[in-house]
Amino acid sequence: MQGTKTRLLTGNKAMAEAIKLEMERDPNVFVMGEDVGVYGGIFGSTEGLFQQFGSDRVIDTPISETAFIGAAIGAATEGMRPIVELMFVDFFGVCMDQIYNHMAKIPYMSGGRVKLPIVLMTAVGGGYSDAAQHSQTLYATFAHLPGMKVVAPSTPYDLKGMMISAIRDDNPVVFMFHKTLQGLGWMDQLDASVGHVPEEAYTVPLGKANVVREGKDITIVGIQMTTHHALEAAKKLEQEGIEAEVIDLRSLVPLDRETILQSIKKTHRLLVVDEDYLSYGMTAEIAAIAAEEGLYDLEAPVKRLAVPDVPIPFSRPLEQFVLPNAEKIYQEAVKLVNE
Amino acid sequence: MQGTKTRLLTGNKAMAEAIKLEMERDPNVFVMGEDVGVYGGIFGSTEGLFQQFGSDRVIDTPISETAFIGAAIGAATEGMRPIVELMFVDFFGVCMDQIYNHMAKIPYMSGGRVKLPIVLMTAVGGGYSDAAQHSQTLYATFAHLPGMKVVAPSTPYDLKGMMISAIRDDNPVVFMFHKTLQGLGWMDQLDASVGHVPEEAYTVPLGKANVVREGKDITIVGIQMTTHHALEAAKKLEQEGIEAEVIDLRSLVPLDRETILQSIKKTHRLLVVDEDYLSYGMTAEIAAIAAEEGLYDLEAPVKRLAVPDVPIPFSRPLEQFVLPNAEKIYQEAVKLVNE
Amino acid sequence: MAISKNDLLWMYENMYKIRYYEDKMAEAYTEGKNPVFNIGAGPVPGEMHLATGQEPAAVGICVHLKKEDTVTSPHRPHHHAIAKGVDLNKMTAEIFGKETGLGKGKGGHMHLFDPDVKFSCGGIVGAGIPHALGAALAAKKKGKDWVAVSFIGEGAANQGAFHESLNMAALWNLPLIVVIENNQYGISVPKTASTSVASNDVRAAAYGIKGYYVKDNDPISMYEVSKEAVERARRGEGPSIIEIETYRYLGHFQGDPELYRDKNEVSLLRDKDPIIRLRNLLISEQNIAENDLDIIENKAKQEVDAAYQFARSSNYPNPEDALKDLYVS
Amino acid sequence: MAISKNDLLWMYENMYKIRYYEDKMAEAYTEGKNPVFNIGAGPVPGEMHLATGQEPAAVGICVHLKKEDTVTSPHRPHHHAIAKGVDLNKMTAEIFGKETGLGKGKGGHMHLFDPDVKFSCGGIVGAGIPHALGAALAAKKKGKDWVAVSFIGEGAANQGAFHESLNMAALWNLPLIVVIENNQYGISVPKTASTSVASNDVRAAAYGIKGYYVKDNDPISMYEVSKEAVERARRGEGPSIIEIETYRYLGHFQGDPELYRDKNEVSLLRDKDPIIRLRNLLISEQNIAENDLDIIENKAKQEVDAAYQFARSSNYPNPEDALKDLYVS
Ligand SMILES: Cc1ncc(C[n+]2csc(CCOP(=O)(O)OP(=O)(O)O)c2C)c(N)n1
Ligand SMILES: Cc1ncc(C[n+]2csc(CCOP(=O)(O)OP(=O)(O)O)c2C)c(N)n1
Ligand SMILES: [Mg+2]
Ligand SMILES: [Mg+2]
Repeated sequence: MQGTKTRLLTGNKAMAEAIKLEMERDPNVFVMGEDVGVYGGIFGSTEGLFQQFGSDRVIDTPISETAFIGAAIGAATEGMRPIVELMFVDFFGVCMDQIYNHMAKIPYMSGGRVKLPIVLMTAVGGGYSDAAQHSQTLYATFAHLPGMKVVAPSTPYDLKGMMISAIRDDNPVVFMFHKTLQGLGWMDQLDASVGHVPEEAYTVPLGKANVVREGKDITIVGIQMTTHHALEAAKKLEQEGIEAEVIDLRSLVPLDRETILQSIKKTHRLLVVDEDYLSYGMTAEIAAIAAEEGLYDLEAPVKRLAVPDVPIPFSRPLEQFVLPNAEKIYQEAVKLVNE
Repeated sequence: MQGTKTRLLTGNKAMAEAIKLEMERDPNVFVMGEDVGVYGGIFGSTEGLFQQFGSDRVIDTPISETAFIGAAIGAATEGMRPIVELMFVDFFGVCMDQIYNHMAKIPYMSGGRVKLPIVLMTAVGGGYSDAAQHSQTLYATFAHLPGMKVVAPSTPYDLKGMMISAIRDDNPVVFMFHKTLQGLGWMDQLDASVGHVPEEAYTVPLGKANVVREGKDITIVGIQMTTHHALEAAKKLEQEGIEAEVIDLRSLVPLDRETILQSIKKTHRLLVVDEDYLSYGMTAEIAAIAAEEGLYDLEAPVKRLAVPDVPIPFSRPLEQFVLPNAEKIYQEAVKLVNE
Repeated sequence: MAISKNDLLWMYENMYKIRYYEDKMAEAYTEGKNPVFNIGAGPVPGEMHLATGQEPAAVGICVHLKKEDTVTSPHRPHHHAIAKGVDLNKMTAEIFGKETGLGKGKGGHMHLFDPDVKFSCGGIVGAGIPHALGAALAAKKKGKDWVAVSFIGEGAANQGAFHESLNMAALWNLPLIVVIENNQYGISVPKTASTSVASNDVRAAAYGIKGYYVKDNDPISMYEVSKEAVERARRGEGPSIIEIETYRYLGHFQGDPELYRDKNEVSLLRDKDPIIRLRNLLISEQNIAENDLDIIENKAKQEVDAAYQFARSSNYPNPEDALKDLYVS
Repeated sequence: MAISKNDLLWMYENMYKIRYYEDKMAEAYTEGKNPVFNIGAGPVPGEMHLATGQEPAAVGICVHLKKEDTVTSPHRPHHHAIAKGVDLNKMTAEIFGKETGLGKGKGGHMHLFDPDVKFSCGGIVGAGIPHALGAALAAKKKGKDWVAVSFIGEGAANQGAFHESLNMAALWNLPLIVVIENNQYGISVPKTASTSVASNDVRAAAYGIKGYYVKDNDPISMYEVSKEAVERARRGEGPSIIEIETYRYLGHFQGDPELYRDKNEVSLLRDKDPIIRLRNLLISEQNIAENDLDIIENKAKQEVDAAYQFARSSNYPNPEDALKDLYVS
């Protein structure tokens, strides 16, 4: 995208712009969900769309996730390309059957005869005291179940480019956006939630990890917030003479094993950081890949840092204790390099 | 339990006997679910209970999983000890909110003030052509989410002893029983689905793995069917002079890391076998533990064998291709030992 | 209401075809499972839910449907599939797990998808209703007069998806018709032990829509109320619920010990079989010659026999094909 | 219906207390969020759903409840908690995230659990109904005359849990009362855009149970229908649905830009405020002296002030305590 005109956009505006461009391009694309209309999405994912496209194509639904996500399946079967929003990923339990038994499996069960070009977008993440039922990422919960692509971009550039890819993809894509990276006025203001975004439509491939910082001493794998924490930690590590390579996973499914294995070959040390629960999570999968395919490259045990298998507690000191952050990453990285 | 009177029982009868004994012992225990009454549970988990205890304590429900699993939470809050059956684990998607946002989290969110002594029992597993929506194990889907104990016994002895432990536990326990290990007359007849079971009540602790075969050359970790496949493979390996140690995980949460790590220390080689999906699954967690805490004990890469990230297909040759079995384990073990 | 002879004959032919299909399936299912029944054995392994006895529900409404209309069906799908015109060869091949099947053997009997005639089914109770809702939404968006029919059992009417979908269909005035086949049981649980009202058509009041009730497993009454419901939906007058009193002659699935019902319940039901009743009516009231019916029956049999032949003679998929079709491209 | 002076005064006191509590919470919530609003900042971080204006729903039924009766509540729980008699100190401490809170700071404002008075709430729309169903089942099993009341918003009545729970409660004739607070919106979506019927009491027909409708946010009418519903439930006459027309004066959550409604909608509502109406009625029809009401109000204020004081002066939990309470033992 070199040489094209860019503006600084927040994450949410980048996402909404992607949807807008695709809706202009393809009349079969429409949006459905709770408060996606006048409100513009609780986390701004559909900002401005209702005003441009009206209630026929940007549809507020009742609080009936099973029905409207299931309806996306039925509409997709009819050649539409629905984008549905599950307001918080934490609500998946009321509608997971439609997502994983139907959306994810129908293409396979039909021997590829039924295409379901659906984007299920959903807000993830904590850190602002929204407690146990509104703060999860649940990356692995979705990534474990085959049939859906599961992506989780970390920058406005990727939010736009991967959303466009997701909409154009003929397969169901679970598109997780991190609340704190939306750049909303009413949350923590992070530099990372604003970025240069080209005006026109462009795609970022689904399924490619991104080496966001090169280094030779240790590989740190993160996703969304933990990528940004890792980058911050890397700066501090640099001052100690430690060169960390930071990989932004971006996509949980398909998973870019190659980029991770290449990096381990170079650094010989692996730290995986996740805002999801520790056990049976993303850190386990990445560590397992290292143990299976990169074992001889490792010069120290793999280290995993994630939410220590408790629900997200409400009170700030408790929540901060369970969430990964730059300081914790820094500490672990130093230990690992000295191992 | 040495010296007590035992009989040969099938898995389902062992389970049902555990429930019966606990219902006799504690009037607060009751059973609720679809076809748990006259039918005795589609997979025989409640055989004979309706006849003994009547419809007040063995309750057939409408096909309303959200309502009746949620009702178990409300009843448990009132001091009851409900056992609820989710007929197939594959149906979790219609009621997961009650399971993981409420049952699993309320004890924590209430600071331990609310106890939820609930057993959620559910049938898992494939191999008999029941296709994509009725053949899964979903071990990791449950194990990833904190707040529930998640167990999956492999023998009639453990089915009874762990069911009694689960009922007496003051925490929510997800009790997965494998259809093929129930010893039902209308499924494959496996030796493993029948076993010696003492008449009286006894407990087997939740959270302890079981070394079901000792060996020094390779550690094979399995659970339910894959444990039995591993034992079969171990016999064949023995003929080649390879001594496999086989660990029956039995409990996914809590996870007995110690037993696994001890075994790796001895054998230096690890093969993990799972009937669940490969990625972000049980094999990942066990491999990650090895990479994190047992790396220096490993003399070869960890190997994982599981369902290769596709839904379970219907047709027999397809299904057999994706499921692990003794032969595949044998092959992988030979490769690993020669690595 | 006057029903055309054509429609009557269409219904008769399809009821006959369904019955013959299911009888044949019941037989095929036992192959390889004798003398010891094993659900996973034989040319047709896995669960098998047959619809013998429930033909009126399927034909009474599908006679009003065209190819562009959508049908979603539950775990007991054969009668709906046949009435909707699903390719019988490919459907049967799928049930036998063959590569020529609708889903190349990946789906099986509970997972039949034929986009050519907009038919789908699935094994999760109630889950097909939202899919039909979505098809109805698409029809409205496209400005077409297409309707979507979702068949469910009476047990499914207590699943949350039922409520959510009907509320949305009513709210958006969509051409959705939910047909509830009240065959009296959800597996072993009788309707009185699952449902707080005598019949689900009264639940239409909860959505401000039309509710219809069809007594006595009667294809003619089913035809009549369905005609009204379908025409209303096509005219943009919104969704409706039809409950039909029907009967399953066989167990919930093949192999069901059926200890929950009286042994002679079914023989009483068979005495008033709707296919025989319709046959008699065609002869006595429509002056159709027995011989003409024989011709129809023979044609149906031949078609079904050919489908079984096609299925049996087709190849199994290659084992490695299990890894294909996860994603389309 | 004659209402005792005691009950009227109890309702007034509790409405006043709730209103004062919520006003104070609205203020506390802004602390640390000025001049730039940041949802995660200040002594009360996270989402905050206040019930200002919705007091009649809570007091009109809780006045009929005893300690042994169960109440489940949604994401907007303070008015129900106060009316049910939840420990005000511990509740407020929980909302401030302190170790003295009901859940030791782990739960927060949407997750208040006080087993002593059988109160619970939660952040998932509709999810509390099954919990109340279970409590009602337990009451019946124990042979007690206890009832279970589940409060939900009108938006929640379109969630599957509503349907499933009411069917089961009706089927088993359980003492469950679902109170639907129709405050006209589910976040930004007006009831007309979410609900296919004008009011949810008509949905009682879908379960063969009683449905009641309370107009105009009126505590007295709420008292009356609730009395009947609670007494029926206690007598074993089964479940019911009560919908009350009510209003939320504030945004869905604090910080809601409220672009979806007219700016003067709320001021019109405040003009007919139910607390003022009840106060006037107490004075004019019950001959209560203004002074006596002042005393009641002051007592309520003091109690609330003390609770906030308790919360503010309590300690935060130790960070490592996050790892405790996953399991009870
Ligand atoms: C959500 C869900 N719960 C339970 C089941 C298991 N199950 C399959 S069919 C069935 C009974 C369905 O009864 P009904 O809807 O009346 O249909 P029928 O079988 O009588 O045709 C049940 C409980 C399921 N498949 N999905
Ligand atoms: C299952 C689920 N879906 C969506 C949400 C997000 N959400 C929280 S409150 C709310 C609106 C609820 O409306 P209503 O039931 O009318 O209650 P009110 O907020 O008006 O009191 C929504 C959509 C949720 N918490 N749970
Ligand atoms: Mg039925
Ligand atoms: Mg509302």
